[in-house]
Amino acid sequence: MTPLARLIEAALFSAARPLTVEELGALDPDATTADVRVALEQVREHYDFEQHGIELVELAGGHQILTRAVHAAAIERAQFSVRAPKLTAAALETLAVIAYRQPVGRAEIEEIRGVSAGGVLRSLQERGLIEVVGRSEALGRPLLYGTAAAFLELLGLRDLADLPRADELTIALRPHHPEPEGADDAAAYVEAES
Amino acid sequence: MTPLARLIEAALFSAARPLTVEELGALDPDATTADVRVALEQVREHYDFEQHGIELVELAGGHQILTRAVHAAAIERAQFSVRAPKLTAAALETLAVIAYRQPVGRAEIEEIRGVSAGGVLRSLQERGLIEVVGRSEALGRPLLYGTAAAFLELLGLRDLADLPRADELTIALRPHHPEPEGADDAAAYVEAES
Amino acid sequence: MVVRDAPTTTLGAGPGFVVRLDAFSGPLDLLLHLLREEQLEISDIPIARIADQFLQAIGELGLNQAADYLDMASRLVRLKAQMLLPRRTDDEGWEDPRAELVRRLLEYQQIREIAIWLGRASERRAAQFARGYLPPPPVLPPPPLALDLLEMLRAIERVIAAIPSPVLHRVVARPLDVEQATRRIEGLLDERAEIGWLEALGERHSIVEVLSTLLALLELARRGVLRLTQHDPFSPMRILRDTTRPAH
Repeated sequence: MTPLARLIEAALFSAARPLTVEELGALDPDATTADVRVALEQVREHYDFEQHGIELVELAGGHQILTRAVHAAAIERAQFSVRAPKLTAAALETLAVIAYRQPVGRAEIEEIRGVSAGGVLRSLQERGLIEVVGRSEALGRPLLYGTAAAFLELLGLRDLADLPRADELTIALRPHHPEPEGADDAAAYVEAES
Repeated sequence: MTPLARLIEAALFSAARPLTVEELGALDPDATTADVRVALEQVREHYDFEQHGIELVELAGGHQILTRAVHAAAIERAQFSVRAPKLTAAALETLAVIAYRQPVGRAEIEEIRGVSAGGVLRSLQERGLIEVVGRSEALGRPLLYGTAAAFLELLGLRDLADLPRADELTIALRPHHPEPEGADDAAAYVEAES
Repeated sequence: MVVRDAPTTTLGAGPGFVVRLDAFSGPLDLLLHLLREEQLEISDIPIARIADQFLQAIGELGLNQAADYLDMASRLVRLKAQMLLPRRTDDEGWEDPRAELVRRLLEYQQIREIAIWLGRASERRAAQFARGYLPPPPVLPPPPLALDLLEMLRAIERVIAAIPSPVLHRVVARPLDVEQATRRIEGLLDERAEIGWLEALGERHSIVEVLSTLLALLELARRGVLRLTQHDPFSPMRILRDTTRPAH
């Protein structure tokens, strides 16, 4: 490994969170952004080529060293580490609405999910998965929510663009304020309910 | 690396403390103590031979992967582990009063916030967010505070006019009505001026 | 959990019918489940049948305490009535009363699909561990302060709200604002399980405010969102979050 790659490896180890290329650049005043990228690539390739038990992953806008998924079961069995608890359906659905509709207010989330959202919004906020990103101009100036940094970290995504695109979903994403759907189809089913 | 060495590397990486040879044996029921020792040696030699930024050290009766000491200074300088501190709610509210009412005295700040403001004012002053801008003409001639340059810098505002006007906030700001300033402090300063 | 054991039992199967109460994440989820069980198209819901099954299901699932489910139940019953209204077969201006429900179901189904995707992504990520050992942070001079404009603005609003404003007294007779009082009470109950009458009343105690709050409390109590209690006769009223509501 080159000296810069060694330094970057050490820094990624000691931070234990994703570090951006800019942050890593602060390690060496002489290193350009391009130098940092080359060094990161060297570390990544080394881990892969030499078949390390760890790998360099790109997530949440930065780079982080993580253990390979294949070792998770053995590590958990030996009780050295435990997996993060799964998110509840309510939390996942709320995150889904916020991720695709942000900035979005509580009323819209509740309208889409059909249930009140106060508790789940609070706990997502406490876990740093969502944050208040502004206020709506609507009456009462309700708070608007968006996803926060920990959201990408928890899901292992590089950025929001990693989320499935609308056309990749089996049910196509619909416009933000959809027209009442199915009005045209209705005539075909006039007899359905009698 | 051998499969056992990979697994041991992942386990050592994910554990929060040094792991003993016996503990590491729990990772693979088929591995003997001797196998674990051989794998540990392989990991150690690999880190040394390939000039990694990390090393496998033996301490507290166990084994742990640590960053090499030579990188410590650069990593400390980059301050990855420290997040920027945030102001408390009390400090933010005091700052808010000063931003909108400046120049303003301690008594008025305390009247609005309903709590004593001495400590908060001192720490805001130490951080360079507020400064003494004069003295009131009121009895006791109390100090008047205003925001300092660092306040605008931190908020990314060009000047105070960039702060939202009162009527843009949810509740209209009361028109400034100069009350006898420092009435509470008065007793202490009876002799001060005449 | 999104990936969960789908309740496969047929509703109305009689005694011995057991379903986890948390099996459904809301009334739309339950509705989708019923449609799937009956292999029905979302775009053509036989409202009368589904409304009956929904009512039966929330009874059997013990969900009839939950306001969200009752709200949906009343919508379905209303839809059922609308569908029964006579109309001419050549009526071109006729709008299907089910359109809004269909739209919401499709939208919710899509959110469910995304939620499942997110759940899988988080499980993949959870199988990879970050470094467990965190070296003690170095002792260094504190880094520059982080000051956030939004935080600052919220502090400003808190301060302004605390200032007794004479401007408010000039406001001419306002109609009762039960909606705002409802939102305020619900917001308070989201944070704490129990609040006092004075807290529910908010900052300003005008006649209008008192009446609005009182009406909001009675309405919320009727809907089962909260319970009103007094420890002793004439003692201050306590407002309790109805704990029989399901957690979300």
